[in-house]
Amino acid sequence: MTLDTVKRALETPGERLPYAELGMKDDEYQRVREILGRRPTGSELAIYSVMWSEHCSYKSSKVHLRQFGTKAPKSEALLVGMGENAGVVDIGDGWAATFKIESHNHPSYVEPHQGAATGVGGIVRDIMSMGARPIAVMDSLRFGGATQPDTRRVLPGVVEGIGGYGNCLGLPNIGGEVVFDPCYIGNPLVNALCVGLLRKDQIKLATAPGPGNKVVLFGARTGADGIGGASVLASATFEEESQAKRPAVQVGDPFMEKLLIECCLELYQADVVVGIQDLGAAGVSCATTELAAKGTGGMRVNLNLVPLRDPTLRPEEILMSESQERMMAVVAPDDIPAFMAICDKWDVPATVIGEVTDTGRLVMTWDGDVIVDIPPGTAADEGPVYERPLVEPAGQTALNAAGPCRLPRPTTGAELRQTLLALLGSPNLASKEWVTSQYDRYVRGNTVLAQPADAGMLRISEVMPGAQDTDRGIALATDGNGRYAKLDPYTGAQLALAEAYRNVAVSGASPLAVTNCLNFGSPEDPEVMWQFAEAVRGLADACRTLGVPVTGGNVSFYNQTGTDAIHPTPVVGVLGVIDDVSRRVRPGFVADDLRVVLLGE
Amino acid sequence: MSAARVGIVTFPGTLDDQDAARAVRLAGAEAVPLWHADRDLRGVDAVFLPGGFSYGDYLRCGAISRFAPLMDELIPAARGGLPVLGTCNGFQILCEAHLLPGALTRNAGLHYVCRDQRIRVENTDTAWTCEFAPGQEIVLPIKHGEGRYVADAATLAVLESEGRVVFRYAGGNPNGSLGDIAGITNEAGNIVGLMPHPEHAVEELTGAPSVDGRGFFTSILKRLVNA
Amino acid sequence: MARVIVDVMLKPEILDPQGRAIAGALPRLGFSGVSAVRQGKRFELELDGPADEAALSDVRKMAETLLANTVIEDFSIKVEE
Amino acid sequence: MARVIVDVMLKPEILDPQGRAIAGALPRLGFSGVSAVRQGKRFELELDGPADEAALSDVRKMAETLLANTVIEDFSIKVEE
Ligand SMILES: Nc1ncnc2c1ncn2[C@@H]1O[C@H](COP(=O)(O)OP(=O)(O)O)[C@@H](O)[C@H]1O
Repeated sequence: MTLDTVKRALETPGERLPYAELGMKDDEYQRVREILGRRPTGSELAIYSVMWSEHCSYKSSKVHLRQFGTKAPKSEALLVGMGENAGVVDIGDGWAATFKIESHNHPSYVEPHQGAATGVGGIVRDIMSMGARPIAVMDSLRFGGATQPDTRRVLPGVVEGIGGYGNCLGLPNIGGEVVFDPCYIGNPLVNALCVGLLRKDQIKLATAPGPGNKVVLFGARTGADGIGGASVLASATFEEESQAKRPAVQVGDPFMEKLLIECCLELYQADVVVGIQDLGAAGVSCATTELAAKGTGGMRVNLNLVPLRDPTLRPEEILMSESQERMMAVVAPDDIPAFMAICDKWDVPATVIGEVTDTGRLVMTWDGDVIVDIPPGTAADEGPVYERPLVEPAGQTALNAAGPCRLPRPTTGAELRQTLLALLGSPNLASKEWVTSQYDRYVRGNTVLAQPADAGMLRISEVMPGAQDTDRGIALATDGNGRYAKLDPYTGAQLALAEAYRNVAVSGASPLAVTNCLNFGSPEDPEVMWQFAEAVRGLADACRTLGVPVTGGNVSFYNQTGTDAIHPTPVVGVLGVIDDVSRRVRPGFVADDLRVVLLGE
Repeated sequence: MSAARVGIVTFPGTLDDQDAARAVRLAGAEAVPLWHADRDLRGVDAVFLPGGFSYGDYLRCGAISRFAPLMDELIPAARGGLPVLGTCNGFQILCEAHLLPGALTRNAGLHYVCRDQRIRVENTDTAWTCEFAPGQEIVLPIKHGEGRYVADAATLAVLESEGRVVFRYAGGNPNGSLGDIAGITNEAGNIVGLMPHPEHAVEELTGAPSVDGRGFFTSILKRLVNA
Repeated sequence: MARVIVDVMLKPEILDPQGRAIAGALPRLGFSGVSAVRQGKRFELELDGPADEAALSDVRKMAETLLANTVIEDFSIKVEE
Repeated sequence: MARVIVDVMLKPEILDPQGRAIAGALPRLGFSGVSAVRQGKRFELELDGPADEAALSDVRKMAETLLANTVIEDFSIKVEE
């Protein structure tokens, strides 16, 4: 196979590249050609195709998500808002919390255990990359009907994957949801949330400033995991092709991730990190372009130096590999020995693969030849933006007209009994202990509330050295209801927020900030796009009313099989703070002779 | 008199070391961190091998940790009478290191299980249980996927006849352990291993809905002071 | 009454964290000379009848649907003499 | 460069819940004719050199001390041709 170098691209301008197979549209490919003033090399195409995929570029959702910023209420607590790996909020006494929820829906359908496990792994690395110690996880799950055969395949694997990965990292699972509905049968939803703690003055950002600084790749070696997955697996329907793509699933190594966590915390402690980025779906492509774009603007990378698990990988594949448990840091040359010593202590492989420059170009070489030479911002920030058409779904009015008043009502005692039994026996109301008992809620001893409480709560005084003097705690809840959102996505999104907000409030904490995971069908379907636009508008309006900013989140499109989309399912996570964690409110009646008061209508 | 010093071992992948240290401190002893790669017990009076997923629980739980440099020091010291407590992964490591007989295998239900579990204290002569009453029932969290205690019939008979079954599950066996065994001791009674987590049951605010775990730490303190 | 063995291994391109951890531990135990370790599963199936073609075709189906996760694993079948 | 296989199985007297669960699931999936299943582990070791006597004696030590827990497991070693 000939190496497609920049030199070769200039010499063979007419060569056709498989951009369509990589999920790139004609006009998008044309734009790449305009940006570069020539055809891209295969490696450059790999970078643009993953960075401009729906998954990484938010090209269909961007115009709507802006409302989270424009309508955001004034909040003194917000330290880092949307656009970074995760939002950071001030929780008082010099401490900050960072949290985010993210989907791993499609991979969890293809391989439930590994898909869900790597979903947890990914969100945990996002939290680590902000400079925080990850301290807890939550999971919001949607499956097909409880009696549908595929649910039997998907659910146990997903729960095992989330438990196996989170338990091994020592992150208590402090809450979540399990919902069954036939609309999710071919498209289960696996949304994982992670929260971390850090000193307010020690926030880390994904940036590569300072020419001469070194670029270090550390963590697992790069293998053929999920090659092509970022653009193909994560953001396109997979129905027919799924068989062929299956070998491309990523496998998680939670032990490596645990070592990475402890290693990163020690690196932060030693103050030897200038900028840091986790390697998510778009791997080395994403980390290099984003770090470079947010720093001095240039970077030089020798791809031959990337440590490989599979020595036959080509540069294009290295750029697209989704191998898990990897991070990229920017380190001052003088700090390299200290950096390497800490990685060595934790048995974490680390390799200098390049350095920061002031050329404004991201340049990569392979066997001495230049194979990538691009302005990094064009891949990281200047992806396509679509104003997709919106149409209210044809049956929307009829759907709303068919209200519950049309259903037969129980009239006799026996019928009431039947109804009650049916409700109690329904999987959505039944105990979720089969799931929650597979999750460690106690590990590290800071869990104040977990199941069956409405919100999870953690004390922070013993999370990290130096926090002993604070009495504060944080509370978190996630909620969502696809049936409400289907009836009225605007109000449905608001109800999801209101529920999570209330769940945090009843624990005794004050809600502070919001994260969200927006699970929808195909954005190319105007009716789905309408649902999406309405849900975002509703959530942004409700956040303004309640005075809590959205600090980050994730959009998952293409949750559909053929033309059947899932119910629009915005899942909302709310983070709150309690001044004195010993004053938390427990669920249930905690003593005799207490009065019961009903608040609200 | 200086406080008793209890070493807390951290392997790569250990999770409950922080909880273990907290429990030791709450009891009034000094928690001394011990690092797996150091051949140094730092002169501690007792050692706590906490739970977690050392080396990811890969191969078999505890199988790789057993070979840590620190274990080269700990194994002879334990044989010589140093009090050692292993909980969960720590228990697995003690079995893999042959400091305790038998082995811990996959839960009979084939799932990881986290729950508050009733446990009966069967032996109050060990270094770690002398503050409990014989037959006392306590509640401690369990959280493991491989906690099913097995041993051959002869070993089980010896354990039973010598009263070396220290803890038994009560109110339901969560993992299929033979004889409902939750924890055992060596002949001398200085080494105790159990699957449940006393270090997660020492505070009102966090952990299990009990503070029954405190008894382990008051026991060892009493033993060390009287020694 | 025959015994059939089904060996299930992760596909070569799939990460094997367990194998890697074992390979990493060997030098610390004083063993050199092993360059890679992969860990898989071995199933021993006792058949009621002989391991004839029909039985083996059944075993193949069991391996595909239950014993191996063919998304990430390969399997091989052999009859034990 | 040789490949050596170490098979590790639970001793016959030790209950194997995984094998039992599989044996129990087979009839539900429509498979009859399997009377028992046992699940064990298979390790593939790539040696730097040939699988000569010295190397195999090393592998035997690895199996005894690390790959198998001889309290509950038996192992067998074979060289792959
Ligand atoms: N997937 C999950 N992961 C973690 N905790 C969960 C999950 N599903 C439910 N829980 C927890 O179990 C408890 C009961 O959940 P649920 O039955 O949904 O109650 P509710 O209807 O009050 O939210 C809650 O504390 C919830 O956080």
